[in-house]
Amino acid sequence: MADTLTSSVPPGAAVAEAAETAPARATGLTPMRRRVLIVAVFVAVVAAWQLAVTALDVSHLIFPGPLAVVQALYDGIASGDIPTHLWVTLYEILAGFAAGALAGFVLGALIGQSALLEAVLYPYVVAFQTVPKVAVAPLFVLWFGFGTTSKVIITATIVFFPVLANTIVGLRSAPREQIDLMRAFTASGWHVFRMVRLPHALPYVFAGLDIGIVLSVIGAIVGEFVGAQAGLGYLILQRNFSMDAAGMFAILIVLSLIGIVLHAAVRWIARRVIFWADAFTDLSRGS
Amino acid sequence: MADTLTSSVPPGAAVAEAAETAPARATGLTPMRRRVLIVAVFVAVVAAWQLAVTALDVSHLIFPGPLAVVQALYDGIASGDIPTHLWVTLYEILAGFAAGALAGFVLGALIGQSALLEAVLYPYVVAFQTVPKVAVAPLFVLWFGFGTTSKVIITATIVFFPVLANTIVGLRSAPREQIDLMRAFTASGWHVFRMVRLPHALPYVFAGLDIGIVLSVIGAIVGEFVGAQAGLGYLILQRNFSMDAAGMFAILIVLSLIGIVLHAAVRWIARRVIFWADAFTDLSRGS
Amino acid sequence: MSATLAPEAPPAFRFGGLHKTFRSKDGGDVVALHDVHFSVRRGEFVTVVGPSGCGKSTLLRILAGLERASRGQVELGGRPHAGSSRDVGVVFQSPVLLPWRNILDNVLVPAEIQGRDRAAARERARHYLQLVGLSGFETKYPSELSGGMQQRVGIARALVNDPLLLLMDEPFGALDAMTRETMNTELLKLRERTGATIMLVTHSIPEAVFLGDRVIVMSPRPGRVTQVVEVDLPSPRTLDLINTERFGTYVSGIRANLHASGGLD
Amino acid sequence: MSATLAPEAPPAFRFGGLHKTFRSKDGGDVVALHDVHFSVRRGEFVTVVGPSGCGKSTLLRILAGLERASRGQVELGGRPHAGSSRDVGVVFQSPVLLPWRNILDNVLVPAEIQGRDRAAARERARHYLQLVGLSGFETKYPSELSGGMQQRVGIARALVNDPLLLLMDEPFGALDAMTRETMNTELLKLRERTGATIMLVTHSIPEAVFLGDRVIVMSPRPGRVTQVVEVDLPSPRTLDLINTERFGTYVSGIRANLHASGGLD
Amino acid sequence: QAPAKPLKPVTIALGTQVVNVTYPWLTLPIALGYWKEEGYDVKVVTVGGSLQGIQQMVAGGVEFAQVNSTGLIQANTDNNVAVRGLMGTGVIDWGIGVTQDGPIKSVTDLKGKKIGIFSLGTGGVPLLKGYLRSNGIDPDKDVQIIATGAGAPALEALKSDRVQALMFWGSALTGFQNAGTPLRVLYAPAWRALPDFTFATMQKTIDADPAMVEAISRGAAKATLFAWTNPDCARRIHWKNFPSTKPTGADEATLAKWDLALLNTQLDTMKAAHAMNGGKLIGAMDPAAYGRMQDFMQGEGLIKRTVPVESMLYLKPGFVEAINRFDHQAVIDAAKACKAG
Ligand SMILES: Nc1ncnc2c1ncn2[C@@H]1O[C@H](COP(=O)(O)OP(=O)(O)OP(=O)(O)O)[C@@H](O)[C@H]1O
Ligand SMILES: Nc1ncnc2c1ncn2[C@@H]1O[C@H](COP(=O)(O)OP(=O)(O)OP(=O)(O)O)[C@@H](O)[C@H]1O
Ligand SMILES: [Mg+2]
Ligand SMILES: [Mg+2]
Repeated sequence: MADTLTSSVPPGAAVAEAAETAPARATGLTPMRRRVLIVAVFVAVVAAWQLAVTALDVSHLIFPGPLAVVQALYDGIASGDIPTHLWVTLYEILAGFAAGALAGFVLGALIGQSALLEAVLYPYVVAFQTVPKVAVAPLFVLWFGFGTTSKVIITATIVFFPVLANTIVGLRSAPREQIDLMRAFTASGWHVFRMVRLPHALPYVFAGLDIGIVLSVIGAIVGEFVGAQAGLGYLILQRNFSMDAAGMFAILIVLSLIGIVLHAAVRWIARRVIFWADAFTDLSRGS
Repeated sequence: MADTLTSSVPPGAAVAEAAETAPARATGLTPMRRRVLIVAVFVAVVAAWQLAVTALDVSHLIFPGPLAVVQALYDGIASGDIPTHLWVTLYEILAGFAAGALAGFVLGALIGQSALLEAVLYPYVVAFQTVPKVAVAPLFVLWFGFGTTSKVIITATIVFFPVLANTIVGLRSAPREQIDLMRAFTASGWHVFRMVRLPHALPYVFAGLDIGIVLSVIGAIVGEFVGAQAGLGYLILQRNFSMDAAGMFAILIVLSLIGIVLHAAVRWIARRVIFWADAFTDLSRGS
Repeated sequence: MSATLAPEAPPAFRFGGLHKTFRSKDGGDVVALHDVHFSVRRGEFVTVVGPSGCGKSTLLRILAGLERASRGQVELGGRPHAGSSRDVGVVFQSPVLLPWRNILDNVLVPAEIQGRDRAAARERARHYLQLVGLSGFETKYPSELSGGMQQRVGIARALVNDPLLLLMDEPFGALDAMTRETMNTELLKLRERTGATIMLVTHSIPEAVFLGDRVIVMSPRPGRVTQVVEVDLPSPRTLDLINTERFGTYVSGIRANLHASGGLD
Repeated sequence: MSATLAPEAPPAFRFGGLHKTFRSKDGGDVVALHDVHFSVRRGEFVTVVGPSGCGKSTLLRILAGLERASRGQVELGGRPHAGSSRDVGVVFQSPVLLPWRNILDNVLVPAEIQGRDRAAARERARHYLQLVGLSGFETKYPSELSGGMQQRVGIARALVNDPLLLLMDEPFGALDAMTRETMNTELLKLRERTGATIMLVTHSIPEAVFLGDRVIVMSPRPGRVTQVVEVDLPSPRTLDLINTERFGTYVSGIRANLHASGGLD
Repeated sequence: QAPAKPLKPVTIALGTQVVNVTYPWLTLPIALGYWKEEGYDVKVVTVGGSLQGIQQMVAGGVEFAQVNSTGLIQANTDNNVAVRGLMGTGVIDWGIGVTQDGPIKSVTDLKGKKIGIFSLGTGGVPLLKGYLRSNGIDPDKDVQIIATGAGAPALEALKSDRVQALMFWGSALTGFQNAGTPLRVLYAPAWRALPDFTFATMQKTIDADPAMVEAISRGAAKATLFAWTNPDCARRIHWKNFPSTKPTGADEATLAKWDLALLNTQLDTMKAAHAMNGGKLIGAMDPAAYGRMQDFMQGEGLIKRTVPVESMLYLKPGFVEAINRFDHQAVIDAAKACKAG
């Protein structure tokens, strides 16, 4: 109206489509280039592995090259060995993760709500946690049998702690104003928990779950090292004894893939659950 | 002035002393009663342990009673066995924790700053992490020797991940307004990191360190299971071989104590570093 | 323990010799409130004015059960005040919305906490959102609202349970003149309808006079009540009152007390 | 690309056909700014008024480099605007202080970011803290300050680098009349001294007229500029101006444009 | 040919980490149905080590355990747990492997060297120490004993000269040689006269169900004879019935060769035990041999007290005869024919 300038942009064009699209900005790369880079890095890693094995002349007995491992992986899958044992281990991982995460969250929620419970209980939690699972695994086998149950429980005890520790800190990280808001409206402890503390704890809980899911892979394997008749951990022992390094690495690759997929799943869920915060997004704002 | 009421409180009395004292309110108990409760719970736990062993008639070979364990603990300390090995393990725990925490923090800070780095690197981190340490410990021993170095490195690899995962989520949890503030004043990525993202990440980092310190105890022990000539893990193996269950439990008690003390130390530091937030305080406000 | 001069009606709330001292992180003590006395009748509308940092919010927070007095008495409905009460609605100085709840759900927070009938609460929430001019924003999230819009959500939230005591801390601070005037009128209507007791902190003296049956004037460091002005203006009040001489007299009287020289507000 | 009618002096900044649309989480689009044109001369003091939610903050945030226009041009000092600039100081609508820094260190944030000389910056920080009436609070932490005090810290922070362009989003919203008037006067003095260009968003029409060389009046949904008022009042402006008829005419003209009936502010 | 009675479930704990072809007396009875014929449905589980096997028996999780003689003796002496040896199934077949063409020719050459061992918590350590000591080498000063774990890393440590010798049990040493590293194996002759692997149960199990103890032991004895008669057939039956325990990492023929070598090493040990214990009845145990073992352990400080050897072995007259009471010729014929292969 009082402007001395004219616009160089034709009026009336659609504006909605220009609404910011964050991802491209986030990385500074187009999705296509990004994918290319990821593949390039993968190729580089594999090449470096092959090169290291060749150049350093590492014995294939302990550190086989990628080709041998891929061959072993193929053989293991073709023979049905890996798939058979995979299901056992996957079940242990998922069941153990679920049980441990739930226990960690529930106990964490209790301790997070009460300083008294913390003073009284936390030392025992830490004590229980510092006991090496390998040392007490036989006890678990004793109590819960040779089947998958004992492995599920060993896994759960490992997953438990990161979820617990993060839940406690997370529940306490809620800002004072929001707690005050709840108190002003006569909220009970449960309301404060559900409406304020829990949402604030969620990024922590999911970070704990992320740590937990990775530990659960290790947990199931360690559980299988003691008294298992099936599972990938059992297969590792077997192949270690028969000095099949490539075969063992093939299983480690399978474990890694399980870990990567489960990790991605946790992040995927986190992103959807914690839609209001940026903690699990791909850094939608530059810095 | 226009008030129709008189005060029942004599004016002029000191008011400063009435400034709120949070701790008492936090637990709803006086510090004295709190201490009594902690001791009571401890006594109850030990009594329950003894009772369980007696009532269920568990073999001392599997699950020794507290008296036998305390006796073994005393013997172990008196004979100098436990102290000698304790120092070795403590060194491995602390050095491994320091190295792993530092590595996890630094890599976490890098990945936390860049979605691209995350897409490219995180899968390898997860892959590396899902490899059971027990399975590759012999490799570490081969590469880093039979001394404490390999155990320190094994410990570091275990501590690494919780710190990394929490650092990443923490760095991304900084509120948008504060990032905007920094951007409006032309802050570089480094400034945003140091002045805003890092302080927000600290509760996460310390939660990660808390998880890490507990894992480092396990890490050192697992490391000592393979290729060690000293340390509490070695002592566990030895006592395991000689079927000295009470002796083994005595070491587990020592490990638990190490864990509890180190955990308390992490929390103590956290409370001092993160003075502005409540995440690590003893819930100074009721709910 | 008791008043020497009994007020005509049992007071809605009463402060007696109230002191509040904050211990600061840098070691020093800050006296936020010093020897505050006054009582407020049921159904009364009191407004509080005073310079920034004089203890207005502290006073309100003590009444809301969010701070404890260092010394002195607080009574609510004739009984010693302990914690918060179901009949109190609070508007905070900053909006304090929950980012994971949409606007409607934010307004419903107090109703949910107090377990009120859901359908009826939603009805009221929509009503008050309309009142504050936010119809159509029910499903938006707080981060998608402007500062003033967020503040209005906070107002609707305080009203949703139809509280008997309404505590408002600069509720219209971020609002433009027009919206503010609408809000003022609506607030007076609400008081008329529900008979609620209202304490409203504002930094606008005209607003304080326009709304208040009494205006509490405070001075800073230490925060004290320096003047309590009974506003004797006809009711129901309408906006043309503002141009009357009596209104002007009240405003300039308070302004003088606050040592303000001119008047932009 | 370029202006068809060249302004007398190179503008401090310029909006050309600016549009801003937000995509909402509930799916709908919100048009915050629609076809906004105007340019501001160097050293000019523009004020922006308009109802809550009309896009004032969005406009300011675009200028601060915190939002991107959906369409149209933004020029700063004659060049297309890209990101933030060292010469800009910003006061946000909410204070946004860093809770782990004391007040002095909060004020020093921009100086630290831009690597200014430490001692000199501390000197200026103390000076501006005094200006906003917060001497003695240097070592307190943000949570220990009242709402108005926090807002004043934000003002001192925006000033600490002596910016050439000062963007202020309702900087005095939480301040009482007296403090506000002091601030207004200080702001005019500052402009006099430094020759800074200032854009100030306010919800007070008298404040907008008192401070502004021009008043930009906006209307909501979609946010458009409906009026640009050149304020031709003597300079330096003093508070007694407020009671003059010309001042009143400007105020009521703008008020009429905003369809406001009365005037509490 | 479904049995009239439902089969009684029995679990045997194997005091190792991994099942492979080297435990024919526990795996073949399952494959060949020996135990089923006797009315038992047997499961063999690995538990990691002897202690775990004994713990499982004590806790009632398993009925039998295959343990080392050290475990058996420790349980009976220091821990006062009534574990009973049922069958002797091996002598100490540990040895010190050094590279065949390397500088170490005899035990005295080990002075100043590093010796790798599976774990420091195994019976190999006291054996090694005693052997070194009797050859004038102070095991705590003149050598370094290092835990290397099993399998490839251990072998690699030897090949890369990080250790100069590997103290392992027989089949492990064979495994190293299978992997292409010819070894010279040093050992104390006295070791071969000490019992090691022993099939064991609890006294309470013997008291409760002597028939079962006899039947299970008999199945093991039959399988032992079968394996002795035709090792390669035993290997093939094992592979067929327990495919998941079949090694991987090379072609079929090589794997077969390797596994046969492992099995033969084990069979040699079993035969040595057989000879040591009288050479007539399979599974017989010579109290004198276990007495030597107990003395050795006491000498090494592994146990604080001794008990009469007879109390830790199940020596009831007629028992060992009973477990040998089966048609030997039929088993030999079946093995030769290798029907099940
Ligand atoms: N991040 C966002 N996402 C979606 N909508 C937004 C966002 N930010 C602002 N808006 C919308 O844009 C419009 C203008 O907002 P803006 O904050 O600019 O208003 P304002 O003029 O500053 O109002 P006030 O005076 O209340 O601060 C509003 O309708 C608001 O709902
Ligand atoms: N938590 C706290 N710790 C220390 N000091 C505090 C705290 N809260 C408030 N104060 C101090 O108490 C005094 C009164 O604060 P209060 O918030 O009540 O002021 P106010 O009248 O509401 O001011 P404004 O109009 O700026 O909101 C201030 O000097 C402030 O610094
Ligand atoms: Mg206030
Ligand atoms: Mg705004």
